[in-house]
Amino acid sequence: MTETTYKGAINKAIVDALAADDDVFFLGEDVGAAGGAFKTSVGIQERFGERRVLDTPISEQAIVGLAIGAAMKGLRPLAEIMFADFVGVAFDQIANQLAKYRYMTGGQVKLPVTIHLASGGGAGFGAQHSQAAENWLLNIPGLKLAVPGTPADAYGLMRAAVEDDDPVLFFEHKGLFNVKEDLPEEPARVELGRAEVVREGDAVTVVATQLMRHRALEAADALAGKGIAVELIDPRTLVPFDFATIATSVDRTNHLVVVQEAPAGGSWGATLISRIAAERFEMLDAPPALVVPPDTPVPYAGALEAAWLPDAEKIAAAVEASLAY
Amino acid sequence: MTETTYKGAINKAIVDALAADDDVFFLGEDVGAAGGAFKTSVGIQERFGERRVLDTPISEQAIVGLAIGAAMKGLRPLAEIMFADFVGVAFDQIANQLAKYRYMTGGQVKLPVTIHLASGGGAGFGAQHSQAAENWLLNIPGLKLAVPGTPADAYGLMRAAVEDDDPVLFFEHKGLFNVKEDLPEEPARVELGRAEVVREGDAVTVVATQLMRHRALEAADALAGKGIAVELIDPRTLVPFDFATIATSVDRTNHLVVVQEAPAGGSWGATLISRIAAERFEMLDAPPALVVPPDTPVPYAGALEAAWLPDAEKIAAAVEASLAY
Amino acid sequence: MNERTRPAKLSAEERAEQLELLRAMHEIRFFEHECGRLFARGEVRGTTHLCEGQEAVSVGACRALREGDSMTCTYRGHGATLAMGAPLDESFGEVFGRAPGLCGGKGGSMHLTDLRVGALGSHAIVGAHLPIANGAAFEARYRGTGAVHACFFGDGSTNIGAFHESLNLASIWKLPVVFVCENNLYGEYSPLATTTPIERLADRAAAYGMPGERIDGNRVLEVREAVAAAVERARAGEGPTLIEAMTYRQKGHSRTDPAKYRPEGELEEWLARDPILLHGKWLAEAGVEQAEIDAAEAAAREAVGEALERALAWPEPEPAALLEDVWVAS
Amino acid sequence: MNERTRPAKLSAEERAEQLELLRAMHEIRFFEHECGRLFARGEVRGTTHLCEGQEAVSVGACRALREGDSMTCTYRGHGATLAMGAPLDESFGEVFGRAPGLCGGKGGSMHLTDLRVGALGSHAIVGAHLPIANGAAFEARYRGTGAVHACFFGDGSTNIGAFHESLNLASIWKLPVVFVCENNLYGEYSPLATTTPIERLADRAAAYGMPGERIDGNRVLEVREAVAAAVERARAGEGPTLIEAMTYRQKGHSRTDPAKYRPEGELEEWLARDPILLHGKWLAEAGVEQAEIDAAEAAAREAVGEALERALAWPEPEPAALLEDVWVAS
Ligand SMILES: Cc1ncc(C[n+]2csc(CCOP(=O)(O)OP(=O)(O)O)c2C)c(N)n1
Ligand SMILES: Cc1ncc(C[n+]2csc(CCOP(=O)(O)OP(=O)(O)O)c2C)c(N)n1
Ligand SMILES: [Mg+2]
Ligand SMILES: [Mg+2]
Repeated sequence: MTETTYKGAINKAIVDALAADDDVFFLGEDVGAAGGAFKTSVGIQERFGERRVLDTPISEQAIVGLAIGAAMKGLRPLAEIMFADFVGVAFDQIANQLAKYRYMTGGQVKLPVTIHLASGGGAGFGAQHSQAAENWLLNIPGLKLAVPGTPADAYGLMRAAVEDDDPVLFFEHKGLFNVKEDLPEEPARVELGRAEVVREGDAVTVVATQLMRHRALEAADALAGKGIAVELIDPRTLVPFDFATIATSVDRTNHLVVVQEAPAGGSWGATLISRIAAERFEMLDAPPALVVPPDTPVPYAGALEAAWLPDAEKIAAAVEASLAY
Repeated sequence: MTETTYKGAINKAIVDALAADDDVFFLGEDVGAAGGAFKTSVGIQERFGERRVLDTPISEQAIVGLAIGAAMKGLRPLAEIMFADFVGVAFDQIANQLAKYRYMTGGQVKLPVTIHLASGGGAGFGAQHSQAAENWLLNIPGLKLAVPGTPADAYGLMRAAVEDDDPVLFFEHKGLFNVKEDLPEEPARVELGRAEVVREGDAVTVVATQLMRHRALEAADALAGKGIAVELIDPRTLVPFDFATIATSVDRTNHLVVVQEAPAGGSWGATLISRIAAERFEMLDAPPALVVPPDTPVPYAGALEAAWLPDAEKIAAAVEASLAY
Repeated sequence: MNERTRPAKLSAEERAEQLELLRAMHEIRFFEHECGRLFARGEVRGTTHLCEGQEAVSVGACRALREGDSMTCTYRGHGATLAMGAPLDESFGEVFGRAPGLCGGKGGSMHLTDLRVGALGSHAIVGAHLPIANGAAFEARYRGTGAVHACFFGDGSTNIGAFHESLNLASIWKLPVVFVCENNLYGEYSPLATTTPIERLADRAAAYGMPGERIDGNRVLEVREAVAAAVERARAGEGPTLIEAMTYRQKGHSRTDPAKYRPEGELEEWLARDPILLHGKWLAEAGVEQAEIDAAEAAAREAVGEALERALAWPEPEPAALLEDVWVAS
Repeated sequence: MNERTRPAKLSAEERAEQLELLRAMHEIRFFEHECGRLFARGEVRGTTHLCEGQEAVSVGACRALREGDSMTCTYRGHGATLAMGAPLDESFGEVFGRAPGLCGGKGGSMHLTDLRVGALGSHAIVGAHLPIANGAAFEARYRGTGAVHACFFGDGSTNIGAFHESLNLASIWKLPVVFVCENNLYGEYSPLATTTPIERLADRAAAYGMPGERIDGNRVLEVREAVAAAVERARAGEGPTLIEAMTYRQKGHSRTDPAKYRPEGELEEWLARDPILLHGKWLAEAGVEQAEIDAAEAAAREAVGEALERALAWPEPEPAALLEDVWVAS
């Protein structure tokens, strides 16, 4: 076992993916010589060379499109879009080409494309560099969305993403880069579509990903002190979504609190709650709760951004409100 | 009163908006000399000239950006993006610039930009020209979203959108262009954020927009024959969203069926249901139902596209299932 | 007409080859006539964009490719897809939304795709396939297959961001791709001069340090020669080329466009330079008998007729197909 | 150095004007030194991108504008925003996220905006402000105000789609906008030659039928003259110009970048051509006394120091501010 950061786990996953299969190549802005804007790819071009690790111009449409075309011809591209917010400039390629191409051609092509992007707030990057942009892609059938919250999941989901025959967008949270965990020499793949029960409990089901998973865990610790046993579930991928694990938990706890760092409208949390409401109506003893930031862009000032993001206190309060209902 | 099509109502609204205020100008691909790809702007450049009605190159980023810059300087741009699916190529401008600019500058600017786009399926345009793309924009605070379902609403919402000081995306449904209605010489504005109770009833609340509103009405007719009184509500704008009207209705009917032509993930319907579940938990006698297409791109073949889109039968079945619960 | 494409005494083999080019153009022309006719009859859904008048670009460029090469094109893609060798019946089947259609009926007229012949797809978002074309070319270089990719697009498409990003990347990475711009003078209803501040689109190549050449797109041999030279360059690892093929869209933009915006006489001028007409004349001047020329046309007409009959008899997709082909693995 | 910018005997007025340019560059330099220092102290959140070494472009270009003109720039926008006249204290306030900051603390270092002085915004998505710049210019033409807009962006930004769409539209509509490309040799950590197949970015103007000019971006007078000429052209209704100002980013891309990728000696060469140094020499050659030159520097230092003190004393925004400024009307 080696203590590994989230950032290091991503690096290792990319290295191992490249080592495992010559059909995998890796491209993006400054991923090569510079080792990545977030240093997630340090040393990778040195090891695999410029044939397989390519620095691109600032041209996100060209990056994603190249990945699509190469995948159609049988390669397994891994592309980096630096900040997740920049999916905006490649949105057509992702939404209208990557997601639909297989369907539109009646299954003639497969598109084993992985795109990894740094998402999330809390670090003072302002409105255009802090978004949980995975929520922009939920209404686009054809994309798988991975949202790892730990080093093990970052490694395991990245490997699974690159080996998956369908397009996967892999969002890494900027606030977690330095989170550490002991990992074995060959960490396991994490199946896309399998949630993790982070902590067992029978009082209330809390669902959260990435930074919010860690804050929910903090909340769960605090609540444990009060004798409230939270069951914390991290879905780990938003598409495919492991509804069964959450539903089973809700069947037991009869309480659901979903926490996310994006506003409610069109979010994965709202989607989950609407489905629980439809399919587990009788199992709920209290209204399902969604803990979210307000309907505003991400503010820059420290005090405002801290108020914008849900914190452990707000999460704990929502849990207590649910139980007090 | 004059019998007016949905298409004609849009045309009239654009004409009246241009006539009312010299700060309004209108730009887009082929909106001028050719009168629009959908003929919604026939005759408008002839009347207002090339200063105010401008044909652009095929450059959606440039179109939306120009509208933003002009609005910052005090104009009220009305831009057309031909098919709503093409928001993909201008997504950064819409999501990261238009929606956030006011907030990011601490309120220094206002952005009275209206963008109108043709959305929706059912007409055999295939996967890249048939989407209800309004669902891609729900998680982006700062955008108002109008989804008119009738000629009167098309007119009234377009006028309100252009006169509103905030960005509004106005989605016109391609399947409704020839829907007719008698309109007065000076049709009323429709306030953004005010739902219409299309049909009153006390058995179940059905919420639907655009093409689905019409199909829901069909379903309501059929159900009326069976003695089931549907209350049909059209929110007309997704942001701002008239939650109160729907909640009040659900308080009375205790049943909610939401119908939309987009898959469930990250949709407005899921968002509504999650909020009703949270805020009207006790009022529901049955699980809230979401009637949606399957999680696939829009298929081309007639039989498949017909199966993809919810129809009156499916809507009626969902209503009956809710009541039978 | 340049030196290489002037008619001369043809060997039997050459004659067959030249007649085959004519036949291929006729095939596209007849195919599209049927699409137009059946659109009016309601067999074609949504819309369809005919390339009538532009067949020499499709045929000339695609016949400069070899097996293993590939091609992407636009919603106006019947010509290029057929020129790559997609079967007529399955192409019709796709346009009509039938189960045995190229894409199982899920794509439609705007999305004809046939991987078997290297037709990687017809794209309906302007410019969106240029980045994808780079990807296909990248694979060839990555694996050292020697394959080349040809990417078709219109004049109006040269104003969209994806065009710029793609040509830049292709050039800096010296990808084996040939960008074939079909300058048919209009983007939808807009004449080029109203949307584009320069007249020669081939000149845009200079912004990418790439050769750019303007050619007569209505002369199938000129197209084939120019594309062949670019393909050779690409295969040799020297990178991409931008070719601007001057041609004309004889029909409206799509089936609902009567094209009233054309200046008087313009259509007539271009009809007089119809690519099928021009190549027919060339053949005659090269001494090919009229009977052979007519036979090429008849063969195309017959093949199209038979394919149409087959395709019209095909069933629509089964309902179960709706949920298939989203994922490979799930 | 061209004819017009060679030092000559200066009138008192001219001397004051030239010293003011020097002072303005110093002001930016001192402002950014503080940003760097306070970033290390944690007062600046996230990241900050310094334009150290590029001050002549900011000052030279913005001083070629007149009241009513406007400007957009990038995340590396301290220089241009200050050069337009944004108050030092409110600019610091914004960088530190304080309530009286230019944007009430909601924007931050990457988004300095001051509408009062025509600084329409610093944008953090590469290329995203070029279309917006066109809009500001469009308004001027639409209302006939005679105003011109200057748009700053980097060399790396010339490879993104929005650049292409914007220059094309600006040219075909002859919008009164001046595109100022600050070629500082790098986009983040990538030298231009690794991402761009041509060496002179000014040459890209030809693809848009627009004049393009490469200038020495480290000579404030050369910048001012070139931009003034482009502004005049724009005001006269003759359309946009692309100016490529050669300059150098003396610091790393952002505060976390030690810039180890630079070839040896490169930084030193450019430090010897530092824009403040060059203009100081120019002044000396033009007969301006060293004391006056030093006084300009001292004035800038003092102004920055005072502004900093004020800004550091300002409070963070009230919690209520979180929900404000999303909508005008709701
Ligand atoms: C991004 C985008 N914008 C607009 C359209 C609508 N549209 C379809 S074809 C077309 C004109 C394209 O012109 P050109 O590139 O010259 O090709 P042609 O149709 O002449 O073959 C337009 C504007 C689109 N499909 N995609
Ligand atoms: C669309 C987009 N892609 C990538 C980035 C990340 N990024 C920020 S600055 C930068 C380099 C820009 O280089 P250049 O245009 O030369 O400007 P400079 O930083 O040198 O001033 C990159 C890639 C971004 N902000 N936006
Ligand atoms: Mg064209
Ligand atoms: Mg640079």
